[in-house]
Amino acid sequence: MEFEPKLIGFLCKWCSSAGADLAGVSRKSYPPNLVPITVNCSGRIDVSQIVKAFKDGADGVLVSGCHPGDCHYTSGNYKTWRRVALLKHVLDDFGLDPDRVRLEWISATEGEKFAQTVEDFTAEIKELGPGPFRDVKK
Amino acid sequence: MSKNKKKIGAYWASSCGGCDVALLGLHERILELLDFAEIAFWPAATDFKYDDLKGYGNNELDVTFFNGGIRTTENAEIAELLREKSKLLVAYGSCAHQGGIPGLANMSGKNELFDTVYKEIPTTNNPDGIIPQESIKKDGLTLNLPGLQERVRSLDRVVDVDYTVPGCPPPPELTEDFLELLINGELPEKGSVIAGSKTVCEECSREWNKESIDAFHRPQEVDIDPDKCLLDQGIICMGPVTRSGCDSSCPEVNMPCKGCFGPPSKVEDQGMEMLNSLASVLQVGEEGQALEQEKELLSNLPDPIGTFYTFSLSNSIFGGKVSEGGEND
Amino acid sequence: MAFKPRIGVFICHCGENIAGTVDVSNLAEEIIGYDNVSFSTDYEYMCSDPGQNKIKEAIEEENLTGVVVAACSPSMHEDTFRRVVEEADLNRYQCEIANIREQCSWVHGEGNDRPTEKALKIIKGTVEKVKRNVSMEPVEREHSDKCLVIGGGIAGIQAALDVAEAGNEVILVEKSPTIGGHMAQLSETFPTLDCSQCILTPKMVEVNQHPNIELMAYSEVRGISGYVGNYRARIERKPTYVDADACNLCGDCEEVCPVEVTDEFNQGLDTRKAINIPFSQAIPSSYTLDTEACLGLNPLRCSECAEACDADAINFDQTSEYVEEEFGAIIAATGYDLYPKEKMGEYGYGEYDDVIDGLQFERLLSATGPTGGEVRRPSDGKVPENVVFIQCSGSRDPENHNSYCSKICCMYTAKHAKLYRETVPDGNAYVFYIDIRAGGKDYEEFIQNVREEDRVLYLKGKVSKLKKADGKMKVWGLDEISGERVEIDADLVVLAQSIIPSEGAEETSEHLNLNLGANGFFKEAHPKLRPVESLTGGVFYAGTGQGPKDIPDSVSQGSGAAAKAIDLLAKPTLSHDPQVVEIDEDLCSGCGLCVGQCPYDALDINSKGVAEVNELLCEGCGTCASGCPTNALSLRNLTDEQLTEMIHAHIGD
Amino acid sequence: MDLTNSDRELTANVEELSGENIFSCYQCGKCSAGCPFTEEMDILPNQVIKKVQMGDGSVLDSDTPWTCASCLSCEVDCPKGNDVPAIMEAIREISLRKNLDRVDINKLETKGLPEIALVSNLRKKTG
Amino acid sequence: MRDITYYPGCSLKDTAKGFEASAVKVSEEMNVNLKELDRWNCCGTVYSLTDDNLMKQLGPIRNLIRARDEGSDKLYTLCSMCDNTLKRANLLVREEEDKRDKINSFMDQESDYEGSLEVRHYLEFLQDDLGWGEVRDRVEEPLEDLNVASYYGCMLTRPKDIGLDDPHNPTILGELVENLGGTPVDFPYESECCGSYNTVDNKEMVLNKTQTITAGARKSGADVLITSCPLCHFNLDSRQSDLLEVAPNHKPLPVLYFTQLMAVAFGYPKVNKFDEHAIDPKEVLKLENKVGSER
Repeated sequence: MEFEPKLIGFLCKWCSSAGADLAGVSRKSYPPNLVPITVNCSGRIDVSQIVKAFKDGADGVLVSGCHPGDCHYTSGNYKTWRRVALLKHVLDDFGLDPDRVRLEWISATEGEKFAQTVEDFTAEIKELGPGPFRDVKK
Repeated sequence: MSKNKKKIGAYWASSCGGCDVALLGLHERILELLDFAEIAFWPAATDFKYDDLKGYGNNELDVTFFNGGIRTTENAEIAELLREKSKLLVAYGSCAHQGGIPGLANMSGKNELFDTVYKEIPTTNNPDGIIPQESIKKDGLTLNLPGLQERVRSLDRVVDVDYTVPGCPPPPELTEDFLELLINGELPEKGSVIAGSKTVCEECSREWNKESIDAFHRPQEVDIDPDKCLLDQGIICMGPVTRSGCDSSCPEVNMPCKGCFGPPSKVEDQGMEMLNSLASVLQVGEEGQALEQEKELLSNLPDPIGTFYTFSLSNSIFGGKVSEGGEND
Repeated sequence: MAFKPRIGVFICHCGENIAGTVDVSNLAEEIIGYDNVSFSTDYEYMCSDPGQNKIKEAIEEENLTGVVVAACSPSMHEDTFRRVVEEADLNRYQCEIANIREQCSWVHGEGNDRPTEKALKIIKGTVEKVKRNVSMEPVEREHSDKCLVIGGGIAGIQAALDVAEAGNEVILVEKSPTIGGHMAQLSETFPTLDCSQCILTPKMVEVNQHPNIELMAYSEVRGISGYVGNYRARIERKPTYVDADACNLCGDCEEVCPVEVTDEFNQGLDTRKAINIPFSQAIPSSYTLDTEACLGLNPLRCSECAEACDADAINFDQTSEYVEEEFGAIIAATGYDLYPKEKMGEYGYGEYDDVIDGLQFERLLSATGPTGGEVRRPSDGKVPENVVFIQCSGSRDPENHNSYCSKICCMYTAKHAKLYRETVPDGNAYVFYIDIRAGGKDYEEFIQNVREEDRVLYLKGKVSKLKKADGKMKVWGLDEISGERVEIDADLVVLAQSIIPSEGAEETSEHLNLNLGANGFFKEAHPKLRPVESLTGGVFYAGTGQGPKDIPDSVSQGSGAAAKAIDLLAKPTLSHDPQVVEIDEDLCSGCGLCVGQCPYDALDINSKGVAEVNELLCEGCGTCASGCPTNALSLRNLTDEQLTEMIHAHIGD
Repeated sequence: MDLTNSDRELTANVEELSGENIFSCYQCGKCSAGCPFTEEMDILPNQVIKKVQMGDGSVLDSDTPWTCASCLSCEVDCPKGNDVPAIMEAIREISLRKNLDRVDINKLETKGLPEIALVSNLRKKTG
Repeated sequence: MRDITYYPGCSLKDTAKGFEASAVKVSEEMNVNLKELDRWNCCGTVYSLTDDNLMKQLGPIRNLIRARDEGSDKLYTLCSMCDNTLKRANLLVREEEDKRDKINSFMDQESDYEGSLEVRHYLEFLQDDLGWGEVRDRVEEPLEDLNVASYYGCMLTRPKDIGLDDPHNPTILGELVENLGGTPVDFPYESECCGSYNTVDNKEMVLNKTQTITAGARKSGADVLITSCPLCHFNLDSRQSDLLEVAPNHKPLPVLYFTQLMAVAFGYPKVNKFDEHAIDPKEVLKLENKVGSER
């Protein structure tokens, strides 16, 4: 059976989740691998949660927020930006491919971009294969 | 020996031995201790053999101070034995608590370690590439050596632990506190860490001025302002994610906290939490145009895992190096 | 855990919108076996009346403690369903929406199980969340009914009058000795050519007489603490050394005063005495002794004014008074200044007397100005025959000056040229422009009239330089349309200098932690949808401090800010979304890392050495909660545990 | 060009001859945009007007007024209702009244040309 | 028979004889008599635009006075140029009192004129006074399968206050074509100037325009092009033969006066004097074999 990645998507409520809704309204089809979790702000995401998701068996994690300058809370997305940057640096050292974490800015008007992002990300993770903790029962 | 006296054990697994010295750091108070306790097992200080230990009944030892992580099969075996023989098993010191510095070896596999230690180190002369074996038969005799396990584990990942006295090594005051609680029958609930409940920052007298961090420096590179928070000065101090109880002894003498007391109760992964908090207050250049400069900044952070996980790698969420598609526990 | 959640899951078909792709009845069956789910059902349209009733009935009959509605996006019906659960006596926050339409059924093809599998995961995650939700009520707090208006230009005047008229007390703080701002300096106003002072002074008088307005002129805000509804401001009332009630404006003091200094009101085109009144209709109508110009008060070097004053109004012993007041709302109307012409190297660095700025020309045109309304050039008083107006001076020049358009210069330059041509019919007026931006009502018509009837020669292009030669001022420019480089011997050059925020903008932003944009103007909460609000609750913007604008726009924004303030002050208590951050004091070590992360200044380390959140300021983004190194901070109803369990449910098997 | 000493009389003359307010042109360029003969012109019709506004005498040397066929495209297009062909005619007239005829009937090849062409040409291009 | 007072202008007696002949013939068919104005002089060809010289308006106005004196209240023209000049002069008299007074005081031989006359183009006559039905009823040889481009030029529709149709989107010629059974084709140069009198001293410029206009009409599918202006006709027809000398690949397009097309449809092609055309339209109009059948 073909490997189907398990992906978690953290979407900020104001931009990216609204963008995902727009993808829905415009019926932009994309693979169902990514399961979304809507949070108030991408700044709500702690890198430990991303690491835990991998430990739980996720193959990839998408974090998506408002474009720089557009954060509903002024600067939450900048915090996310730096957290993810540092996380990727350390993930590399840990031996986990940093490409398994993707940070995207998707606005409420970018339904197409949301769909495209999920499609690309799913394909990319398919290429990378299962994550290090996949199928290991806790 | 009085029948009322408590039987105390101590053991040194995979560690430097400093913890045993720390027990001795009780100094004259150790004599007071002997008024109501007797040493029933302490290979480093007194002449006990494993058979002596095996000879004890279950739970015969009142309390055992176990220092060091579980690196070898022997460590694991003794840990299980001590668990059986002890009413209370105390993870004593950073290595038993979190794997400690030996736990950093989890960034390499067992074979990699052997190769490094026995073959690649320049001062090693081993032309035949001989690597220690767990079992050798020679002249009809079998010689067994403890086997090296794939990873270092903290004590609580191997056996049930009753209490933890943290630190590298634990300050004598904490050991005293524990003994006092033990003697007075006032021990807290099982699983407690005998130290503060908050973090080093609570005890630290330095002042964080609520600004952000724009550069990393190593302590030797800068003139440290003794009143200002070390993080404020760009020195990575693990204080915010490290359990209190040491009286902020390192930061008080211009050394950043390295995190030996482990994380506070609600923190699962000390290193990740620090990385996250640090990133949250990073301010490089203009808001939003930071990534390139962050890379430059990270070049001043040559060994992030060594920095953020000095003591806690073994106990972290990943526990060590992960291998894509490989077997990780 | 003694409390055992009982969650009901309600799955909406949304006609075929969901049911066409997702096996809804299967979902209802599958989810019933899941932890804590004690009821599940599916229905054609959950948002319909019968659908809503199903939820209410189930809450009552099954004693549900939480509800998950698996349906469309929460942006559609979250509020609907939360009202439904409220009607069944469940707290509104015990209802969550699992979005299985926009983010599932609509985007995944039918004919396989995967959309159903994904929907199940989304629902499970939502169950994990809702079973850990706490019940919340909006945060309520008392507030002050007073409004502070900072700045007494036309925007501040309008705002103060509107707020006062609604019945709220207002303190209007103005830095200079009189209110009126720049509008008081203008000659006539475009496009109607009303006399500026004629339309302004009645409003100034109204401010002075309004029972709800306390005017503090010659005063400055020195500090503000607090938060929306409960600001506390410290205001310095500087000494004028003249008792305003006693002063009868006879002017004797001014006459005898031996010191003459540059007159700011006339933009330096004239002088004034050390004791002076800016202009005759100034409000408050009283003299002010300028101590910087005065020969000296301590020790007293000259007391001619006091001796000349029959009313005994002069009191050299006055000192600054400090007033502290509580305010519910604050309106920042700090106004503008002109970009200094001294920065314009190409136009002579402000060293040529006959190169003046727009406000100076206003004073030359004004009947109350230094020339009594006759256009005479500063250097020799000659009536200029050739006047060159240069638009965009310091504006739209990102390389050397300001990148932005100052918005009003096209109009006031046209007005200047017109008024000049009317006073000097034989004179020639030349206007250099890059574009003409006349976007206001009747503005374009005004410009066309100036070109057509006043025969002002508009030249498209910037002036490259001006230099004195043979006692004349030569202006070199371009007319892009004819393609001709042109030279003009100008008798007077008027620079339409860029508008910049006054110093007050930065001072006020420091007091209130307001954001300033790249150009130093106040930054709005949202540039389009919340243009008069700041990101700091209860602080509103009026006038040019927020960006270049003309009088009608300033007045509109003054009224807009006033309406926002009135709206806030009219509420009996202030209520706030309860989804805020809370702090576990047992975990917080007071490291302070959270404080700087909050964009709303809602966090501080209190006297107990632990973080404290001001729930009225917290907007609930949760950035601090994830940035807290000890996890002492958590965002209500989106805790670490909730996230972890949601992830767990989503990864599933 | 020297604007201070520009040919203000030119501006006045053109206004008088054309009956148009030269300053009412706000240089939108629509006249030039619709002119079918700009390719044959040295400067654009709107530039002609601009130069008249500026009192730029060089406009009298331009071909443009002579190339203009009074086709009135600009006249129906002008958003300000300016009679651009009249302005062109005014400029032609200024030259013609100085006896500067544009065409010389004696040198024209008139053979085969219809009357209508000849008469109108001479009416526009000779004084 | 209905009499209408008709001003021919010079071209119709010279280079555009076919225009007049066809107009006379088709009018006759519709029971209309083109009663030529008794004494007429040149209309002035181009309308004078100078504000200060009223001399140039005397020519056209004198024609108007004569028509009035003959007892007409309407004066009809065929030539667009005459139509334009007469209409504008008439408007000047009507609307500008000062100038009217000056003109009247100058022409002391004639009685004062105040613009009472109405100048109308023959197309307006067809459309409004007669009605298209009257035209349609006389069609004997419907112009089936003939694609006709209508060329309005400048003078019919500009300036706005005298134009007989929308200057940006005129339709009157197209309607005529439809009523003759032909197919009007849209083409982008319907109102683009042909170069007019510049044909005298700047032939090059006119050739360029001629090519643009005729090739443009061809490209839009036209078989023939119709006009009502003798100067346009000269530039588009005669100059097309000049054009062929410099641009041999140019595909010639016959250019007709609109009344000539009417005559063809009415079954009287011969009155058209097509022999005087530079580009022979007979083949396109399928007239070559029909010569004998001409009524």
